[in-house]
Amino acid sequence: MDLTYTEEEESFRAGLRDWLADVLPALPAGPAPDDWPGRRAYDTGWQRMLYDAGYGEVHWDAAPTLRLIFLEETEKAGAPYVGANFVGLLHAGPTIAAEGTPEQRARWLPPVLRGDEVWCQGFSEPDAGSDLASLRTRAWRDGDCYVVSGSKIWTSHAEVADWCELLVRTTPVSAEVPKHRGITWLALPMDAAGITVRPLRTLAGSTEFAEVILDEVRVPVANRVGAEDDGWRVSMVTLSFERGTAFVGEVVACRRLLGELAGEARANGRWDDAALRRRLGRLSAEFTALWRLTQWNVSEARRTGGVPGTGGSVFKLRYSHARQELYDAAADVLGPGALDLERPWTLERLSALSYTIAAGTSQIQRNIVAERVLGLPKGR
Amino acid sequence: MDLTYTEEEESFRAGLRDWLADVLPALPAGPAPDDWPGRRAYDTGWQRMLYDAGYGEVHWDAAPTLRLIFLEETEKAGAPYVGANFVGLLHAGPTIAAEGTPEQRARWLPPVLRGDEVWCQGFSEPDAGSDLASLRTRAWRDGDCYVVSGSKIWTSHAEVADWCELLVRTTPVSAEVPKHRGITWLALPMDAAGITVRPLRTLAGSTEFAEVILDEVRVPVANRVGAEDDGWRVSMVTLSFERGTAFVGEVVACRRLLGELAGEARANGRWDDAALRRRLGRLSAEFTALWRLTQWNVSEARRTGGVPGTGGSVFKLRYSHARQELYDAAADVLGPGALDLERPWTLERLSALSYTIAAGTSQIQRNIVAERVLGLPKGR
Amino acid sequence: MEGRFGRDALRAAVEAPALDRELWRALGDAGFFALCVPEDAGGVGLGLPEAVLAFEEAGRVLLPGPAVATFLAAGDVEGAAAGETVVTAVEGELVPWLEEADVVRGDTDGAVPVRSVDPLTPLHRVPDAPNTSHDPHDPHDPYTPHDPHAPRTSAHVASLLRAAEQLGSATRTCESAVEHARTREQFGGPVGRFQAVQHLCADMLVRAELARVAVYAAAVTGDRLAAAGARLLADDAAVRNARDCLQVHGGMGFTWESDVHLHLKRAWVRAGLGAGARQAEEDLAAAL
Amino acid sequence: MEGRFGRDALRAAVEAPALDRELWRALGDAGFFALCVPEDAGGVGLGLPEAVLAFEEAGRVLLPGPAVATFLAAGDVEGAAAGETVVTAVEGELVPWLEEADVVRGDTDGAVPVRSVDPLTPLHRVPDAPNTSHDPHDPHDPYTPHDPHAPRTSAHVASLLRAAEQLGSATRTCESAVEHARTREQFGGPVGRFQAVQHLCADMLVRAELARVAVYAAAVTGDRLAAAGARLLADDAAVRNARDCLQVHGGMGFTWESDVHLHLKRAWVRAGLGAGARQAEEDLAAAL
Repeated sequence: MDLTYTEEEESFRAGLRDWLADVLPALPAGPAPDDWPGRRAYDTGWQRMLYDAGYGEVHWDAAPTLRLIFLEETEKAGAPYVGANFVGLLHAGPTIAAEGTPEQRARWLPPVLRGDEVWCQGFSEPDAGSDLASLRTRAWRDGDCYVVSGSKIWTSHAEVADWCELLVRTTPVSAEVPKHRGITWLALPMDAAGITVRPLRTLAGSTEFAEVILDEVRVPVANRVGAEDDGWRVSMVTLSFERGTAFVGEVVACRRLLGELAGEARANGRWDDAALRRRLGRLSAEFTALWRLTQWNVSEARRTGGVPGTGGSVFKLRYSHARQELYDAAADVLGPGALDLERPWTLERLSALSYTIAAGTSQIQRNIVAERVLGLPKGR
Repeated sequence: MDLTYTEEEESFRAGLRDWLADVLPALPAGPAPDDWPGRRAYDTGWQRMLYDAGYGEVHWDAAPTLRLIFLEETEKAGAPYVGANFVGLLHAGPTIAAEGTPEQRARWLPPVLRGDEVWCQGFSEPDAGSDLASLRTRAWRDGDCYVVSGSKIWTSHAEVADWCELLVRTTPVSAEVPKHRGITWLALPMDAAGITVRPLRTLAGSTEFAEVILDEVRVPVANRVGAEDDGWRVSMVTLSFERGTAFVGEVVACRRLLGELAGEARANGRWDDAALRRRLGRLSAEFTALWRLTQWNVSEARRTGGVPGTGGSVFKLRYSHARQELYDAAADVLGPGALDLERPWTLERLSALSYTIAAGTSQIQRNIVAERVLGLPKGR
Repeated sequence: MEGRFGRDALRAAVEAPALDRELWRALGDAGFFALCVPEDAGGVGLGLPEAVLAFEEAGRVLLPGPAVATFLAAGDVEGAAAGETVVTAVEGELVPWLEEADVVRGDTDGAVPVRSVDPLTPLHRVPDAPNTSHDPHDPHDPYTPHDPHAPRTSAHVASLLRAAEQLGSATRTCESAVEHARTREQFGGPVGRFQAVQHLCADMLVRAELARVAVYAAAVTGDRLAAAGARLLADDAAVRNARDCLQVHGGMGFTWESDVHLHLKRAWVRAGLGAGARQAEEDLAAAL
Repeated sequence: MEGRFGRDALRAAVEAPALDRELWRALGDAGFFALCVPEDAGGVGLGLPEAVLAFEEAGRVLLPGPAVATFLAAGDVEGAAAGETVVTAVEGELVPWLEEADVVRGDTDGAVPVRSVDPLTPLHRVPDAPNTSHDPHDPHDPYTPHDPHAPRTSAHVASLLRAAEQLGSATRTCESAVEHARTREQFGGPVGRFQAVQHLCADMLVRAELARVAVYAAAVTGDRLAAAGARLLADDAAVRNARDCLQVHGGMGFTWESDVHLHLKRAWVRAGLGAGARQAEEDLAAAL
C-alpha cells in the first residue's frame, strides 16, 4: 500500500495550503445551503479564484493523486464546497474529458473550470430509479438535431444550470436491442425551448432537486458525446470513476465532525457515557479506514490508468451506512437537541438518509459486489 | 390479548407445581449432555414419572394452554429437559396423533408418553438442506413392505432411538409430479436390517447427531402415516405447529439465564459497564416479549383449532437471533472466561450458532414471512 | 380514526401546522379522551388495553396534538375529556404543543422554542428539567395523580401510550413498504420479488409484531417494567421500520410528498419524550 | 504458507493439538520470525508492512502456535528467530501455549489452565494480570523492549500483527463462503444466485477490505492509534465473517469437519488476547 507522496506532490500540497491560508479568511460568508441562485454566484466565484490561481485543471487533467491532495486540502482548510459545480466538475466534466472530441473539450471544459457554466444531471426518471437503464426519455433525429421528449427526476441545480448531461433512448428496446444499448449521452442547453423545471422538495424541506420535463426539445447532434446508442458505457466509465473519489471531501469532513462531536459531548456531559464514547472511538476507526480506502482506490486508479473499478462499490456501501451511523451518534450527543433543526447536524442527519439510496441503493451495490467482484451467479 | 387463565387451568398449574416441588429434589443428577445412552435412561425415567403422575397426556392431547402451562412450569422448576424424547413427544408423536389411524395411535403413542420408546427424525439429507422437499431417499413397494434406500443427516439420537420418522420419495419428480408431492411419511424401526448409523460431530464437539444410511431397508406398509405421496403435508402440519410452541421451555430458560448473567456481572465487576448493563436490560425486554409472543401463538392456535400458523415463523426468526445475542452478551459478561469450555454458557454459545440455520434458516424464514404473511410476489 | 383524520387531513396539517380544535372536539365527542374515565364520572369506563388500541390508531394516522397528556388529564382537568381543553405536559426536557395548549402539567420555567424536526409537533425545550424516571412516585413526574395508587396516570402509562403510537406507526410503515414493493416495477416486475426487498419487509413485520405483543401485554398487566420493555421495542420498531420503509421506497420516499419522513420524524420525537431508552434499559437491568 | 501448513496439516493438528516443532523450525529457516530483524543481526531486514502480509497468511491458514510473541522476540531471545526457541507472552489475562513454550514474557504467577474453546490454541489464565494498555511504555507490557524507542516490539505492534491474522481469516472465510455459494445447489441451482446469500457475501467482502486498508495503513505508518483502529475493524471482520460463512454453509458449516468453526473460535481467541476492543475504542475516543 503506497501512502508516500513524491516531491512534486508534496510541493503541490504545500503551495495549495499556502494559497488557501491566504485566500480563505478574506472570503465572504456563504449563502444558505438551499439558496441555489445565491450558491451559484458564490460557488462559481470560488471556482474562478481556483482557476485563476492555477488549480482549475486539477479536477480531471491532473494525476489522481494530485486530485486527491486537492480535495483533501481544500476540505481540511474548510474551503467552500463545490456546490453548484458538483456535476460539472466531478461528473459531466470528466465524461467530456474522457469521451468528448477535442472541439467538445474546448467548448465545455474551460467554462466549467472557471465556474462560468453550471451543469446538472438528467439521468433518473420517475419510472427508472434503481433500474436506470430502463429509462424512457425518447430522442429522434430531425436533420442535425435530436428531438427529445420525456421527464427526468432528482436533477440537482436544474434551476440554475446552463447545461444538463442527459441520457436519452435513441433506439427502442427490442428483442435485438437490450435496454443498456440504445442510450445516448447529450449535452442539453437548459435555455432551449420546451423545458419545464419543477422544484422537488425533499424530506429535509429543501429544494435543491427538481423534476425536468422535456417536450420536443431540440438538441444539436454536435452535442452528442460518444457514439449514438453508446451512452450507457460513456456514463458508466465516469460513474465508476466517481464512486471511487467523489466522496474524498466528505470523508475528510466526517473525520472533522467526529472531533466536533467529541467536543460537544465533553461540553454537555454526555462524554461520561462510556457507550457513547466507545461508539465515537469505533466510528473514528471506520472513517480513518474509509479515508485509507479512498487513497487505495486512487492509487489503484493510477495503476490501472484511471478507472478505480469495483473498489468504488465497496467504498460506497460502507461509507453510506457509516455516514448514517455517524449522524445517529450525533443525535445521541445532542440528546433532545437532535430534534431541533437549528442545531448543527440535524438537517445533515436528514440528508444522510439519502446516502443508502442515491447513486445506486445499498441493495444494488451489494448485487454489484456479489456478481462483479465475487463472481457469484447472476442474482435472482 | 388474552393473558388470563381459567380456574381449571390455574388448578392444573398448582397441582403440577406441587408435584414438581415434591419430586425434583429426589431426582438423581443428570448425565453429561452428550452421553446419549445415559441420557436415554435418565430422560425416559423422568418421562415415566410424568406419565405415572398423570401428566403424560399433556403433550398433545390437552388444550394448547395446558401444554403451555406444563412446559412453562417444568422449565421454571428446573425439571430435566425432554432430551432424547424430544422428537417423540414434540414432533413424531403429534404427527401420529393428528394423522395416524386409531391403531397407529394405540401402538406408538403410549410408549412415547411412558418414555419406553425413543424416536429420531429422518428428514434432512446431505443434498437436501434448506431445500428439504428435494429429498432423494427412495422407497418402492414390494408386497406389504416399502424398500427404502438413501441417506439422512442431522438425525439426533439415532444411536439410541427405537423409531425414526422418515420422509421418503415414493414417486419420482417429473413434469406432472412437483417435488412437494411424491413424498411419504414412514415409521422406521431402527433395528431393521440395512441401517447404518454414523455419528456426526458438531462444531461444539458433541455427537448427538448422526448420519443414517439406509440400504434396502424393509418397512411395513402399515407403518405409513397418512396417504402415500402425501407425506409433505403430513409433516408440515406438525412443523408449523411446533414452530409456535416447541421453544416455550427455552424462552423460559433464557429469561432465567439473563438473571444468572446479571448475578455473574454483579459479582465480577462488569456490572459497572453501563453499556453491558443496558444491553442486558434490552435483552430482558426482548425475551419477555418473545414469551408473550409464544402465549399469543398458543391462544391463536386455540382459536383456530390447533395450528398457530405463521406466527411461528415470526417467532423463530426473532428468537434465533435473540438467543445468539444473549450468548454474545454472556461472553461479554464472562470476559476471557468466555474462551473456557468449563465455564457455563460457552458450549451453549456454540450450540446457539445452529439456531439461525436448523429447522429452516433465517433466510428461508424471511421468505416465508414475506410471501405467505405479507403476500409479496414469489421471490427470485 | 382514519375517517376523522385521513391522508388529506394529514397533508393539509403538514402545510399549515396548527392544532385542529374541531378535530379535538370530535375526538372528545367520540369518547377518545374519556376512554378510561369511569362511567359514573361520565367516561367510557374502559381499561388500558382499549386505550392502547386507540393510541395505536392515533400513531398509525399520525394524529397531531398532545393526545397522551390530554387523555391522562381527562378525569382530572375540566374539559379535557370533551376535547375542549387541550392539555400538554413536560416530558423529560421537552414540551410538545406548549403554545397551543390550554393547560400545561409540569414546570416550564425557562422553556425555549425549538424549530422542531417534526413539522406536526411544535416543541419547547426546558433545559434544566429534572430527569423524569419511571418511578410512579417521582415528585417531578408531571403525571403523578392526586391518588398515588391510581396506576392510570403515572409516567409509565404515558410511556406505554406513546409505545402504542409507535406500534401504530411501525405497523403502518410496514404496510406502506409492502404496498410499494407489490406495485413498484423495476427490472421488469414488482421490486417485492427481490429477496433484498422481501427480507427488509419481513424484518419490519417481525419488529412490529414483537412490539405489538409487548405493548398489549403491558396494557393487560399494567406492569411498570413491562411498559418500559414495550417502550424500548416500540421505539425501535417505529424508527427502524420508518427507515426501512424509506429504503424500500427509494428516491420516492425521500420526497416531502411521501409520508415516510413524517413517520420517521414523529418516531424520533416520541422516542425523545419522557425518560427515554437509557432509563428504561437501566430499570429493566436493575430488576434482573 | 499454505505449502508449509495446508489443510491436511490443519486437520491433523485439530485431532492431535501439539506444537509442531518441525514446522516451527521450517518457518524459522524460511525467515518468518526474523523478517524484521536487521540484516546485520542475521535477519531479513524487512519492515512492518511485510510482517503484516506474513501474519495475514498465518491467519489465513490458521497456523497454530504463539507466532506473534516468537516473532517479536526474534531480535532478543536466543533461538527465537530460528524457530528453535518458542516464545509466548502474557496477553491481558491470557497466556497461549504456556506449557509448550520455552520462554514466557510477562508474569504468569497464579496461571491456571483453561479448557480452550479453540482446539488449536491451549490457554492459561492469569486472573490477577495487570491491565495491558496500548501505551508503549507501560511497565506491564510484556513486549516492552530494552530500547524504549524501538517501535517494533511494543504492545500495539503485537496487536497489529494479530489484526493481520484476523484479516487473513476474514479473507479466507469470505472466499470459503463464495466457493460454497457457487457450488452448493438447492432449489434447482447454486445458492449463490439468491440475493440473501449474495448480500451476506458482499458484506463479508466489504468488512475484509476495510480491515485490509486499516491494517496495511497502520503497518506503513506504525501509528499506535491506527493500530488500535485496525484491531477493531479486523476483530470485527474475522468474527462476523466467520459467522456469516457458517450461515452461508448452513448445516454443513456446523460440522466439526468444516473449517468454519476453527476460524470462528480462533477469531474469538485472538480478540480476547491483549487489551481488547474496549481499550482500543477508549484510546481512539480520547484522541478525538
